[in-house]
Amino acid sequence: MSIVTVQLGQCGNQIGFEVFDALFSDSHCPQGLCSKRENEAYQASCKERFFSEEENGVPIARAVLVDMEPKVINQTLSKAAHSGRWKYGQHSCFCQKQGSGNNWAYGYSVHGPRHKESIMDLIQKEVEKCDSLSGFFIIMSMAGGTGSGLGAFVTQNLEDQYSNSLKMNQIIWPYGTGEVIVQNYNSILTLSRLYRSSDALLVHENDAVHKICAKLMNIKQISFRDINQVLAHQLGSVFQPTYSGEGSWHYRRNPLGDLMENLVPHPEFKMLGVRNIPQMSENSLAYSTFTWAGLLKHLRQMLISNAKMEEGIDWQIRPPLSGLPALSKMSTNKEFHFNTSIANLVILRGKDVHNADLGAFKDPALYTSWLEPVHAFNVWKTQRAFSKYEKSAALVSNSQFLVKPLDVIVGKAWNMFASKAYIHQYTKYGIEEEDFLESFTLLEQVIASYCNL
Amino acid sequence: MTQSVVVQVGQCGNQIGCCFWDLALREHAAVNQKAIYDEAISSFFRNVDTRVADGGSISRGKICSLKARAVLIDMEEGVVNEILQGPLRDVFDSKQLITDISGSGNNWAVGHKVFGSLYQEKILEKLRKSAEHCDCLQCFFIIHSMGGGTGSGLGTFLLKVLEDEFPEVYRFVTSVYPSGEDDVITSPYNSILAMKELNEHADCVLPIDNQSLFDIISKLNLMVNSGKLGTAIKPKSLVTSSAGAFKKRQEKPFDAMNNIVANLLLNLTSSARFEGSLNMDLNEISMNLVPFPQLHYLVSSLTPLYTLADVNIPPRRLDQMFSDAFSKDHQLIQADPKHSLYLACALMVRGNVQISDLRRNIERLKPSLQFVSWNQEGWKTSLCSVPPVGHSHSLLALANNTCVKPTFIELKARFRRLYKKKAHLHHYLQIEGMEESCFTEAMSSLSTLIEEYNQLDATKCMPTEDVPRLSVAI
Amino acid sequence: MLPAGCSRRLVAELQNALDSCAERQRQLERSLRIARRLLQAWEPKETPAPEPTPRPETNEEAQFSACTPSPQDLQELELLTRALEKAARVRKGISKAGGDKAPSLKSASIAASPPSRISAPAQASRRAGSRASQTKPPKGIRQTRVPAKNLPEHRLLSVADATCKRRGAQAVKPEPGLRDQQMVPSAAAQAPEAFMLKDKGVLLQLPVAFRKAASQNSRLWAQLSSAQTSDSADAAATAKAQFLQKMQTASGWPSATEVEAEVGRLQKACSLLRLRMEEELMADPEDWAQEHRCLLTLQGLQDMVGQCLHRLRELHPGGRGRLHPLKGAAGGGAWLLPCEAASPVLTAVGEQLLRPWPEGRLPRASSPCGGGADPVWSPQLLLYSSPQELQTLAALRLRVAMLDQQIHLEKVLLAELLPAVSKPEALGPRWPALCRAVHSLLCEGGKHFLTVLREDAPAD
Amino acid sequence: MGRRRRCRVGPDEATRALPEAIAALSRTLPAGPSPETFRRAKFDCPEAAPALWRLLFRVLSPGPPDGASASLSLEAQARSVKSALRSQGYPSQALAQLPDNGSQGSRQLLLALAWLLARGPLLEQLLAQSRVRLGDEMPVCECEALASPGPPAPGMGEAGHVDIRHLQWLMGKLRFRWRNLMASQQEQCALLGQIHLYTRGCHSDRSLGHLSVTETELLRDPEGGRQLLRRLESENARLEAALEWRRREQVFWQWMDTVLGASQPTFLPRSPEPGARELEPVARELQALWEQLQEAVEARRAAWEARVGDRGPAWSAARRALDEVVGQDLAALQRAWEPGGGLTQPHGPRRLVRTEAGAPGGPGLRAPEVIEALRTQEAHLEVVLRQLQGHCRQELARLARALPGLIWIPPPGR
Repeated sequence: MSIVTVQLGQCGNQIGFEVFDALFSDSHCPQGLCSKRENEAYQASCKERFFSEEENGVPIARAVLVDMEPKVINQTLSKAAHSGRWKYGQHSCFCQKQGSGNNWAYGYSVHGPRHKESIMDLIQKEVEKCDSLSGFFIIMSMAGGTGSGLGAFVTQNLEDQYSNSLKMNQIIWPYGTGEVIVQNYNSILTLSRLYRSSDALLVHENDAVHKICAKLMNIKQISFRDINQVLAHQLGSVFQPTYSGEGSWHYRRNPLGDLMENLVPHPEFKMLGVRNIPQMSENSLAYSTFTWAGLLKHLRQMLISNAKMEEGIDWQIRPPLSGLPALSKMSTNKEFHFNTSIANLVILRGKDVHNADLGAFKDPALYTSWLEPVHAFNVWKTQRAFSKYEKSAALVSNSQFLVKPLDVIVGKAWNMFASKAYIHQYTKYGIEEEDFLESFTLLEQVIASYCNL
Repeated sequence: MTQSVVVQVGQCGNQIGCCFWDLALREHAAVNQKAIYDEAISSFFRNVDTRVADGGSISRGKICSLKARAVLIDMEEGVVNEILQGPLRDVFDSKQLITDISGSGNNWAVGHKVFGSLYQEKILEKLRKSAEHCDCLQCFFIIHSMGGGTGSGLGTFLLKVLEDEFPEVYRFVTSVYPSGEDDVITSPYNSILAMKELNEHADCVLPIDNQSLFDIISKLNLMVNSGKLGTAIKPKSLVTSSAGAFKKRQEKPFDAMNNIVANLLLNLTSSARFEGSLNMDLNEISMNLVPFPQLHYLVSSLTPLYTLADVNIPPRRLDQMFSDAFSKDHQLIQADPKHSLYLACALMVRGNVQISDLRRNIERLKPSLQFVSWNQEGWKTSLCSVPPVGHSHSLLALANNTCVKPTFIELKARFRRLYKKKAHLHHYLQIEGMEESCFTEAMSSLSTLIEEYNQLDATKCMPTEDVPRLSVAI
Repeated sequence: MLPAGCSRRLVAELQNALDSCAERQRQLERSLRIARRLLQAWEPKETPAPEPTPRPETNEEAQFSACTPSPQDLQELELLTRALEKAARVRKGISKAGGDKAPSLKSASIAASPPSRISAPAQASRRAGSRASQTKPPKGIRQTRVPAKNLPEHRLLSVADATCKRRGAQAVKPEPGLRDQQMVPSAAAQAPEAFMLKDKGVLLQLPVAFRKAASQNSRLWAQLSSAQTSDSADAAATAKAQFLQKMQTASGWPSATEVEAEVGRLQKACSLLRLRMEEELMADPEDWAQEHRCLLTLQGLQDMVGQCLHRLRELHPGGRGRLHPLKGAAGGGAWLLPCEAASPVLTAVGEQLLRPWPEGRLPRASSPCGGGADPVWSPQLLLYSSPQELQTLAALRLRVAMLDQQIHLEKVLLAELLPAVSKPEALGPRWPALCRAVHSLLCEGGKHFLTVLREDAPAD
Repeated sequence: MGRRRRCRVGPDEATRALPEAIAALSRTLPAGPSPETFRRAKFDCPEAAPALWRLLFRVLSPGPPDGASASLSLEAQARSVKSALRSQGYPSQALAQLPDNGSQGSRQLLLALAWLLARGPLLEQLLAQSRVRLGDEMPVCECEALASPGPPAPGMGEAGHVDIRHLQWLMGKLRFRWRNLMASQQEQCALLGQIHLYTRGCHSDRSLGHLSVTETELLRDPEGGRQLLRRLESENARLEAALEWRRREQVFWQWMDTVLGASQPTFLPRSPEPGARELEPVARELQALWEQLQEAVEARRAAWEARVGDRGPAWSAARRALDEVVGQDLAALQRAWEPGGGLTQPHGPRRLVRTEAGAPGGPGLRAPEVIEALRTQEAHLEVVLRQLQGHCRQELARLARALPGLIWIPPPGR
């Protein structure tokens, strides 16, 4: 089954490119550490998902590029074309001359309705190229105007038009500071709309990825490209093919559907975070060996201590004693900053994957009281190594990971809202104070619900 | 891509404009080696087919003949004529000019009321024409001075005209404020009257202060001459110098100062024109930096103002660039942002600088800066990969900061002194449509603005207190 | 936390629904795998379609060795080829003589076509020994078939039929030894190279033995279904009815299950009827027609309630008239509806209602056609003209099924959850959360949720 | 053919006919025991019992036999048979009292089998259930669909109390399953369309024209094809046996009368009245409703008659129209609780055949007709669902009003 990606805005387009490039190079990676035949099946599965083939044999990304100003799209198209390995479809992009100016309202209420038809047509053309459509990736930042505003608008239209297809928004969570001043407004407006129209929000925090670049990848002068590559790697580690089940050698047909069914069935809990291990520069990789036990031990601690990477994990944090009544469990959480999960998905790739012991992830103490580990935990596997890692693990988690950042954003936006700063920029394009209030209300509820697991 | 039109009004406006076009040509020539008319150039220049009588625009291909997207207005011919006879004559044509011979006599009312009504139609026609040449006109840059008659009077008249005619198009105003020892006696009147118009009809105002420019130049010269900057500095590589200009022209006393302002405009638009990993369109400036409609005065600073000999600067140099941008000495008006309250701040970086450099410096500088309680993280950033000509990198900082307030208070005080004596008032009141109420209204408009800054400043000493949030019943 | 009984029921219901969905999905996956494999390249050998395997290295080896045809294979191939050639000669003769009665024969093309379709296997067998130097035999087929493109499909059909008839008549009797070959279609197994269904699909042909069995099968089904319908008036039916009656006499009826199901239905009816009544009573008629309509509806509702009562009485062990006395229903007289009150509306509806239990049918045990129960399955056709049409049809079918399921769940949830939240005081601080969840489940289909704020929050 | 050969079974032939009839029955049934077993069962011989328990287990277990259920112990099978019969309303108590070890009760089992046979087309159902599916089938109704969940499985939810969020979780999961199902199904339709197109003209049956997936697959995989053929042949044999049985079954029933006669005394009157307790509240509720309606109707009718009186012929036409509208309306309402109510469309699985868009109609149903019917159905169900949700909304709003100090903010509509 195929996934159609919609890349929106500068951030969405830059990341989209890196994602396709990462997917392509991984699936054509010669050192897949598996047989030729298996590699072919892996490639075919990846291709069906993310690429369609044109006559001359160059794969075409199943993607639609949307931006309201042309610079980034032109750059992205030519980068892909120059790679010579894959490219974007000839008529798969839409751009205008003037961006949304970091104004969510402009993206949502002006650009959106004005270009709805053209954008939806492009998407439909892409959908028609799929024998079987699983759903959509919508890559967007929530800080700016086009990604966030138009992204929310497009997601809503996808929900109307393709209500049976799955929609996963790849949300780029802005740096805590220093990208866009109105990012908190734009973010709450985006998140609250997406909570209505999207099925899952896979959140990528710029701050976290930035730290990974600095600490794990050892990059001195970090560029957006570095950040986007780490992010693409994380996405790839989740959505590259895995076996469809324990003991099966078929590749999973509908990873998006399976993931969502396992992680985001509850309407109030739609925010997902992703963690990877190991992540390191190529130089260090040559000198490292890994065991599944070691990787999984770290990954589990990253989960429960809410660490964004394997370095600097707080090993003091332990799951609360199970069997305690929910109330006291909650209070212990607060005290030790234990990160309670709703549901987790672990993806293992590489050698001897069938020997990996995942018992530690099935501890009921890790999860909210109302879900058993059997409902809350899932694992996907493949022997095929990912990228240059002989063994690697990824964790997609619906947990309290994002409560803190969300709370911060809502808090900052609320402060600004109370002073009525910048509101005039939004009312100019039809987003009124009530819309803000509506967003605040919904997100406060989400925060409360996540806190009260 | 979008286009901008520069409207230069009065002597000062035209002089700065002249520098701007010179530098803009220089910059695009350096970036665009193949002489292909591309989108970046199109934002400020039309490509005109000179073989056609009417001069039809060419949208792509080889550069044929570039025409500035500009309207030149002056009520004295001098400066404009000079430009038309100078090296830049080819980028303008007579259809873009509006001149008179009488001048405004340093009287805002003459510029605004008399010439305003006299030239309204003509101005509109030129503006419409220039707009027609654009396929997506985003912004008008108005360059004028506040002290004189034409620049302040007709310049601000223009704002209202633009607002009515092109409500969707942004109006960015570069206003040169008179310094204390200004030779124009009526400049306080003119400035106050112009301020009201700026308050009401501009989207963003970049106030520039001649005195500050002058101080910067003097300091730089001193440093260079004393060798204090060491061998790291290329000789004759200050941005204030016109060395290596597209076309040679004679250095004028104000050229160095005007060059700084011209550079400001170039850097302001660079991220919209050239590619980079974090773009910043012009509409993002007002979106991010203007929290309340009236508070649209942005204090700017430009660093570095000299070129390093070695392009591969060590990070310390890079960090110095950021530090400088916040120092009192580098502001383009006399203001001290570090000791005032920030409402918002934008850092527009050009050249070989990455997001990690930007973040490191924000983290480093943040503790020394004070931001308003509801905008503690009021940073907007952009990264443009094309550096200015002759530099490896540069930074333009734009601050919405209460530090503009002293300039306004000073202006108000000077106005008061003059107005108390009713000095020269009759020159104004004799103009049709001018009444005393115009002065009082302008005065109260300015007072209101100052009061708004005062209120914000008052929060500075208050402990930051979060507003109670909505409480969910779970 | 919900009460245990309620929890159990709801979890079980939901789990049930989930399981039935999962089962459907598994079935679909299975058939999808087959269909996908068919659309991939058909390997010349009987190897299953490529699948990733844990130890593909060894697998590849095995496959390689399997690719070399054994002498026995070659011999069989040769035999078959000869048979086919013979068939072709005969076939030619017939078509020249115009003996074939196929209605869509279009003379010239027929004559050209058969040899070409035979030639492929022939070539194939000749080359079978030297696999290394093989070129692409199917090319020949393709070239000669070019004119066929714009011909009606019937031509291919008739050709195929004719060839097969010959083969059926001469070369192959359904002997066990030959059956294997017979199963092998000419195009598929003989083509020494992989091919796509897309290119060569129209050359496929079902083996004779299979065709015979299949047609016999459908004939038998048809007979069976006609036998059943004709039986209805037959003696056997009477015998059966009598038998049932005898079995029944000694025991009371209906069974507990049936009573339960019917009570469930009546409960449902009751709540729906009440709902409707309240709607109707609240309506504010604007004109006389609406007023009359309202009256009619109320009358109709009353009649329906009457029918329900009637059915309830049927259910009662004591049977007619002996239902325990109800308040204000002295001697059961109140059970009877005033005849004049019955509106014409109900004549149709009522008949169905008044009928007691559908004879011999169990309330929940069998759905009208589940998996093809009764009426007896027989091959009926459903014609579609484009994949889109088929998709629409399938999507609608599923949508209806989902709605059915959703409505069912809605009712179950409603019955269990509304009482659970009806006492805010008893639940205390947990009530808003519970209520929110109930609202989401019952009013938003589980898709959206509302927020409950405390009043003391700054309301600006 | 079967019809032609049909003849009345004369009494003289009866002796020969009975074993033949039983043999036919036995061949028709899945894993049917020998006629001898039946004969022994009449005399309630214990040695016939295990085979009959097994037979009944096969007959009563839904769906095709899988490994797990087939390998169940005799005891488990016996228990399962008893409960299945009970739930189907089998009247005899004697069977229920048989020991679970499956060692006894062959006569009772024979009676139960006969009861099942007499009740409906059991054989046909069994045959249809296990039939070899050659075509690509699609049921044109939703009867076999996801709904109709059976009674809750007894072993479920031993956890006791459940957090409502768990229910929301399950509900959400279900929603995703629906959507995944939809996606797979769309893909299947696309693939079917392709296979049908690529094999056009390949089928010997002209009304079909193209091959089905099963047929194509048997060409691709000759081994599977051979198995399929064998299954088809055995099904044909069973079908023939079923026809045979049809011709001869009357003898069997006559014989069953004698079996029944032999066992008559074992029938017990039915023990405790089922569901009487449950009847009461419903009866009360209905009665109250009836009275309420009675009151409302009388008041309104009186008012109506007083005001309107007779309005002449035009009025009576309008009145008839109104009658009809209301009638339809109420019939729709009734369908909401009647089992299988309102199904006026064709049922059962059908073989899919791809035709040209404008091709002249052969036999068979056309997709657009079915689509039309389904659309109506869909619209109706949507209304029902909306009504239910509206009702809940009202109820909850009523509850919410009762509690001050809280502000309810509904999910924003667009």
